[in-house]
Amino acid sequence: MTFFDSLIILVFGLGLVFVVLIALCGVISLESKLLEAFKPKKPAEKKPVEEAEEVPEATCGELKLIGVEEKTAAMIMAIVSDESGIPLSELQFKSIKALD
Amino acid sequence: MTFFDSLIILVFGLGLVFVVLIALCGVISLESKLLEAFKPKKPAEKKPVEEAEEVPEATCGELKLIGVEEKTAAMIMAIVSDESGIPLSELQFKSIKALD
Amino acid sequence: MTFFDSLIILVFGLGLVFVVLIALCGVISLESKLLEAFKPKKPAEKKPVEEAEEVPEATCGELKLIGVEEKTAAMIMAIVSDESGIPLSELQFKSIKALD
Amino acid sequence: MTYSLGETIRKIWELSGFTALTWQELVMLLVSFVLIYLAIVKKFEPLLLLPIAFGMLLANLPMTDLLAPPSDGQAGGLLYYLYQGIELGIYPPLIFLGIGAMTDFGPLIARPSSLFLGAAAQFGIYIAFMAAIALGFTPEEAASIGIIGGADGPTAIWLTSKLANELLPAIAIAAYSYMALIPMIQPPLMRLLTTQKEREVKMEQLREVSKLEKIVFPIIVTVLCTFLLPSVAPLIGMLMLGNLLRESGVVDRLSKTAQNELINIVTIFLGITVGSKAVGEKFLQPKTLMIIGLGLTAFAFSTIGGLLLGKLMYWISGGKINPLIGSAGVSAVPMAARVSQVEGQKANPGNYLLMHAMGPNVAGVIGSAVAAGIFYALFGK
Amino acid sequence: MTYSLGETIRKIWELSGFTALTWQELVMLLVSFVLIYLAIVKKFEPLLLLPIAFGMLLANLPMTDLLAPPSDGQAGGLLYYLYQGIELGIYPPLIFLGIGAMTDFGPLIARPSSLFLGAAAQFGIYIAFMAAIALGFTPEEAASIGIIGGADGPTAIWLTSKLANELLPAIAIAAYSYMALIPMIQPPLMRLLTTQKEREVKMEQLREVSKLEKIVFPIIVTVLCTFLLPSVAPLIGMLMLGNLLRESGVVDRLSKTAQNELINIVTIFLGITVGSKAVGEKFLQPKTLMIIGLGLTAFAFSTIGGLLLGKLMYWISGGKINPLIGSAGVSAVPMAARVSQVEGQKANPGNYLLMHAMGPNVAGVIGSAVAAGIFYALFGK
Amino acid sequence: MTYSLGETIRKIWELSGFTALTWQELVMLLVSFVLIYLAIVKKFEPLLLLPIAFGMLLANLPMTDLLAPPSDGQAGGLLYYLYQGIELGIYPPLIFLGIGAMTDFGPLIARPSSLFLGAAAQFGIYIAFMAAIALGFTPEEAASIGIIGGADGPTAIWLTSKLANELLPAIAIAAYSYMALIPMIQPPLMRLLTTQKEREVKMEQLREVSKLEKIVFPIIVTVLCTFLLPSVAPLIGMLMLGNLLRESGVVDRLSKTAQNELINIVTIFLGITVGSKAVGEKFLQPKTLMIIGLGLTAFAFSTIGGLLLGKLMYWISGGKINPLIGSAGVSAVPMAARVSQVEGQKANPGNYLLMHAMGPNVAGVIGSAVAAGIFYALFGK
Ligand code: NA
Ligand code: NA
Ligand code: NA
Repeated sequence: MTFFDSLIILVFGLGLVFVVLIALCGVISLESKLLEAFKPKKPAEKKPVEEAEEVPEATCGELKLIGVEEKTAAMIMAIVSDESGIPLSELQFKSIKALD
Repeated sequence: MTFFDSLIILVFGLGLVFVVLIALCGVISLESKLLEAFKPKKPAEKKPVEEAEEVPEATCGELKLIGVEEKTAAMIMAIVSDESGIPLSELQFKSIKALD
Repeated sequence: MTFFDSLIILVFGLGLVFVVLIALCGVISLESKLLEAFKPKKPAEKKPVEEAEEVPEATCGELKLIGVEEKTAAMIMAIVSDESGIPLSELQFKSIKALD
Repeated sequence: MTYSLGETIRKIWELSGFTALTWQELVMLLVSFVLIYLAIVKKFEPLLLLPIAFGMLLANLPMTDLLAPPSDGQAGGLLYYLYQGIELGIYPPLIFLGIGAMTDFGPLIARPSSLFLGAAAQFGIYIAFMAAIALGFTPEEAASIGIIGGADGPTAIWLTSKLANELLPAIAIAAYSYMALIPMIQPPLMRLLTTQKEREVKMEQLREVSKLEKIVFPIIVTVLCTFLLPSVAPLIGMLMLGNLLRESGVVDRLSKTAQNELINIVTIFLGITVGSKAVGEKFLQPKTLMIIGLGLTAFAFSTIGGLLLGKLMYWISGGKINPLIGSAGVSAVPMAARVSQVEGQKANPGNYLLMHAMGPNVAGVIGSAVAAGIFYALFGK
Repeated sequence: MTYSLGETIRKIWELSGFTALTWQELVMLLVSFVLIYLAIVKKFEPLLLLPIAFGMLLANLPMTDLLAPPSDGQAGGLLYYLYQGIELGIYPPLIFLGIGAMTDFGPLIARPSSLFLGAAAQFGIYIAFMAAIALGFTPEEAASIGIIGGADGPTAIWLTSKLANELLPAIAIAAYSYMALIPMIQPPLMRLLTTQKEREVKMEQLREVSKLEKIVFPIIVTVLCTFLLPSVAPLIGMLMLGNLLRESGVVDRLSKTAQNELINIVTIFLGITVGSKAVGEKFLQPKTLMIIGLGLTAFAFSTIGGLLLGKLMYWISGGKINPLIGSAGVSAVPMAARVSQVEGQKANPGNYLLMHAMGPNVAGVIGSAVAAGIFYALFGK
Repeated sequence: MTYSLGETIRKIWELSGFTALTWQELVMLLVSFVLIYLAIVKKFEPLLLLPIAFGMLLANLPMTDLLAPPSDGQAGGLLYYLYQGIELGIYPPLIFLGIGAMTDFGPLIARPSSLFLGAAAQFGIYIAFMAAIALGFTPEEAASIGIIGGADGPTAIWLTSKLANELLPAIAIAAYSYMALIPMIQPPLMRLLTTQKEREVKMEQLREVSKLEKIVFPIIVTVLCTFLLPSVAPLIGMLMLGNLLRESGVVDRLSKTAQNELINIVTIFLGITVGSKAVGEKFLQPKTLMIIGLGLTAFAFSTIGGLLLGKLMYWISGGKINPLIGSAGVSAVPMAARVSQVEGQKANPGNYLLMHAMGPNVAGVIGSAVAAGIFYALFGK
């Protein structure tokens, strides 16, 4: 294979990679728009926390504690961290709520 | 294969299914009775909950709580449910007892 | 194969097992010594428990409880035992510390 | 060797799928989308329908050579190799190993008469067989079609791969689809064939089954079934080995692996390769539509068979057996048993038939394996 | 094609097992029940004995074709295919991979002289080999029988499948049974060959082994053993790869899969197919009884070999080595080490030999793999 | 048959490795130690480098017959059989199945223009291809060498096993080593090719992607890519099946097995057998050094390609795109994306590029699979 042949492969091959991925880009964009267009009006999806009014809330940084003491919450987080193998620093808890 | 042939297969095949499963039924019934007959007198297998007398008991529907508050029990149940992937509504806890 | 042949196999075979395993013993001893010789002076590896001074400590047999009540600790141990399938009697906890 | 731009483009173009797509492949792609929809949105037995549908999708994209056998020292396609597990009859018994390790035969041991219902609910197999013969299918094909009425996926795949390989995808898809549709197919028949009074029957609590009985059970079933019908050995043998691993209590790690990782791996391979056999030209034939029709027939008559024997047992037992548990004899564990439970509660809110229906339900698994073994003994090889 | 009722019934009857059962098969079924009993109730190495026993059960139910090789384009039986993993020597090394990932060689590294005990406890292998030769076995058979004395199941299966395939089930069953019987076989010999004073010896605590030593260990063992004896590469290589995966600490997910799902899957397949080779006519021969007898001899003399060298080391070390750890050199991890611990405590309640016995114990695994390699080098091919 | 002591010793000696070790094997053993060191201490993609290095170690210990094909009815070596999964093209697609089940394509769906970067970062593949041609490699070899620049191990192994089998170990080792070296290779190029102002760009938060989009995505990618380029079906098809299992949400157990046990088992087998192909005489050739050099070239130019298109997109978007995410297009998920994040934060501590870089990063996986498919279409068979 000559140098020129290999250059053709470069131009053509890389071109084809672009063609395929640009086609993919186009189809995905289109699909997203279609799905958006046909999507039913979003009902408010987040259900309000039920019967949460009477529950005392404690804040712990960005973590919501509902009916749970900080110490208990810390323990839960430690257990989850230990078992999932995810370091505590990378775990994100949004809220811990006691089940009554 | 004629219709009549296939009818024979029906009668004979379904018959054979019944023969095998009835034989199985017989053998299993027999086995249960044999095992029952030769079984040693059952010693009272259920050990009474040891030293449970002085422990305050709380009832939570059909769930026995021994030395555990309801909130704590709920947390344990939530953790178990989450980790086992079984919805809380399907989990059956018989009792939760604090280990002292 | 004659009896004498099989005796030769015994002497020779068992001898070779010894040769291989003695060689292994020699190499491993040598390696251990080499590694020992080249090892950097050990820095004190155990980090002191950080900020543990102000935390009230409870002792529970050989188990250190730091900022955790006994009942809570027992629950944690029960959960860990249950999930790991290791009977409580064989689990060894060194300390349980609340994360604050 | 020199390459010219034009030649290179032409080569790639010729190697692309556009020039090669047939209308049959196009239709099959649409079918695969529908199946993916059913699996994900309607949750139709997704564990198998989703891999099957994706296999179908892959197999109908043109020119992939995924199914190509090896030739001239050139390796074959990926799906060709994964398919060997079906071709050689390996996957279905391994699935059964896992199912055995997941199944509690306690309710069946506590009331062995459940086995009658598990036998009666194979009725549809033979009705569909007769109908298929009447429609001109060969006996081997008819047997494979009939076994859809066993409502048991691995059994259907096992038998069809041995007797009528080319019908495999249609039969597998029909079997799993109808299994998913059990809650729609059975209730009308259940209400039609039973009276309100029958449906209201509360059944006596099942006795407790000892551990020893549970351990002895898989051994007895293996010995007896294999003696009577040696051809069922791979299915019943593996099902019962799995159950023995479970009930023995001494090899938990094997039991867990059999019912989790091993069955999952095999399920992925089985699903994708079964689907990959649904290549357009072979699949889009009148036969396939007939199979779908006959499969429904088979399911309906199996349900009817179970219910009618249930009624007989109601009558013989003096009203102690609720005939609704008969329809659970079709297998489709545990969906059919749940349908019995739901219908029972509709008739009488205090009625809990689930455990009582589990007996016929697991008996149905044995029943359809036996039926498959009979067909294999008759038409195999 | 027409079917008559009579013909159909005759066909099924002929295909059922009743006409075909031989007395040998009947005996083997009883043997399989006994093994299932021992596995479940007596907990004799159930992870392997239970699948082996079930494989034996399946293989001796007549006419199942489970072991049939493929012929005329017809697929073979399920167990034929699963057996390929033994035939081709794949399963035992994969089991060793998992065992390596489960094993802590720390106690051996801390006291490398344990390796002498691991060598001495292969004594029984050669005694049984000689006895087998004297009884008229071929050298290949005698080597396979001798290796029972290695008290290491996968090694025995690996060597036997290479040298004397037809003895595989007898040897595997003997090996696993005697491994389970270690707590009965060893203690009398231990008490016979040691004095109370020797048994009372408390050993010095083992030094801590660094992570680096643990990582270098499997590499050294692989290189050295394979150099000296290339034929051990599949066994020692995989054992040490598993251990390296474990000790490296950087590929936990591979290590966990090797010691759980992978070994479990292979164990099921290995067990059931080893058992399935125990077909009546071949198994029920005087040879089998001889193998059982020779296996016990092998275990006894391996124990004796370990103990005698233990006594020598006691004497050389000036009483610092407790000779009871010598018997742990037979392998059978960790049971043999536990027996040393129990006997040590009987002599002196404050005696904790477990960790000290683990060194010879894991050395014994290496020792019997080496012995198997020697036999393979001598008699292989 | 009689044995003399002298003859026996001679036989063992001849069968030991000492007489047979070549200098090439010795060098390869040292190389394997270096790779083990890099895998464990430097944590260079240890999941694959460690098994590869150990396979290399085993393969270069003389006379083990681990790689021997079967002959004369004698079984082949262990690694010969495990190697069939590569030979037949089975392992890399199964790895991709697991990767697909682990990958969240959300960031790519949210910003599909990431795909441009995933295309541009295949630049190095073609540069290295040209360079390899210039150095005298055959087109098949040059393509396999070029694909190192895809920074995607399974893709490189898949293509090389099809086109230039004998280069497999060199290419696999180069690919995985450079992937591990991404944090050293990329940053200088990133700083060289971008201005401080460009690197400081904070990008707009990505929109949330609906579950439906995530489910439709793998189906679209499979259909489109396979249509345009049927030869990518095994890679893209399996990658997307894995992703569909994940995103469907209805087959969790299959998804988990695909991304854990299945991929782990295959990784062990793949690694050890790839490494075992690095036999001294074939590996220690000038070609290998050239491959290592060309591989680095490929990585560098792929990085450059991604960065340059990133700069173009920065310019077209009016400064909304941070060109640092371009280098993540090389794949090497998620390491390359992390490098983008780190460099972005160095320029502007409040800059969080990780999620933005994940789009090009996963696009790069698709991009290199496409590039591999093109090479296979051009030079395959
Ligand atoms: Na059924
Ligand atoms: Na041993
Ligand atoms: Na890439």
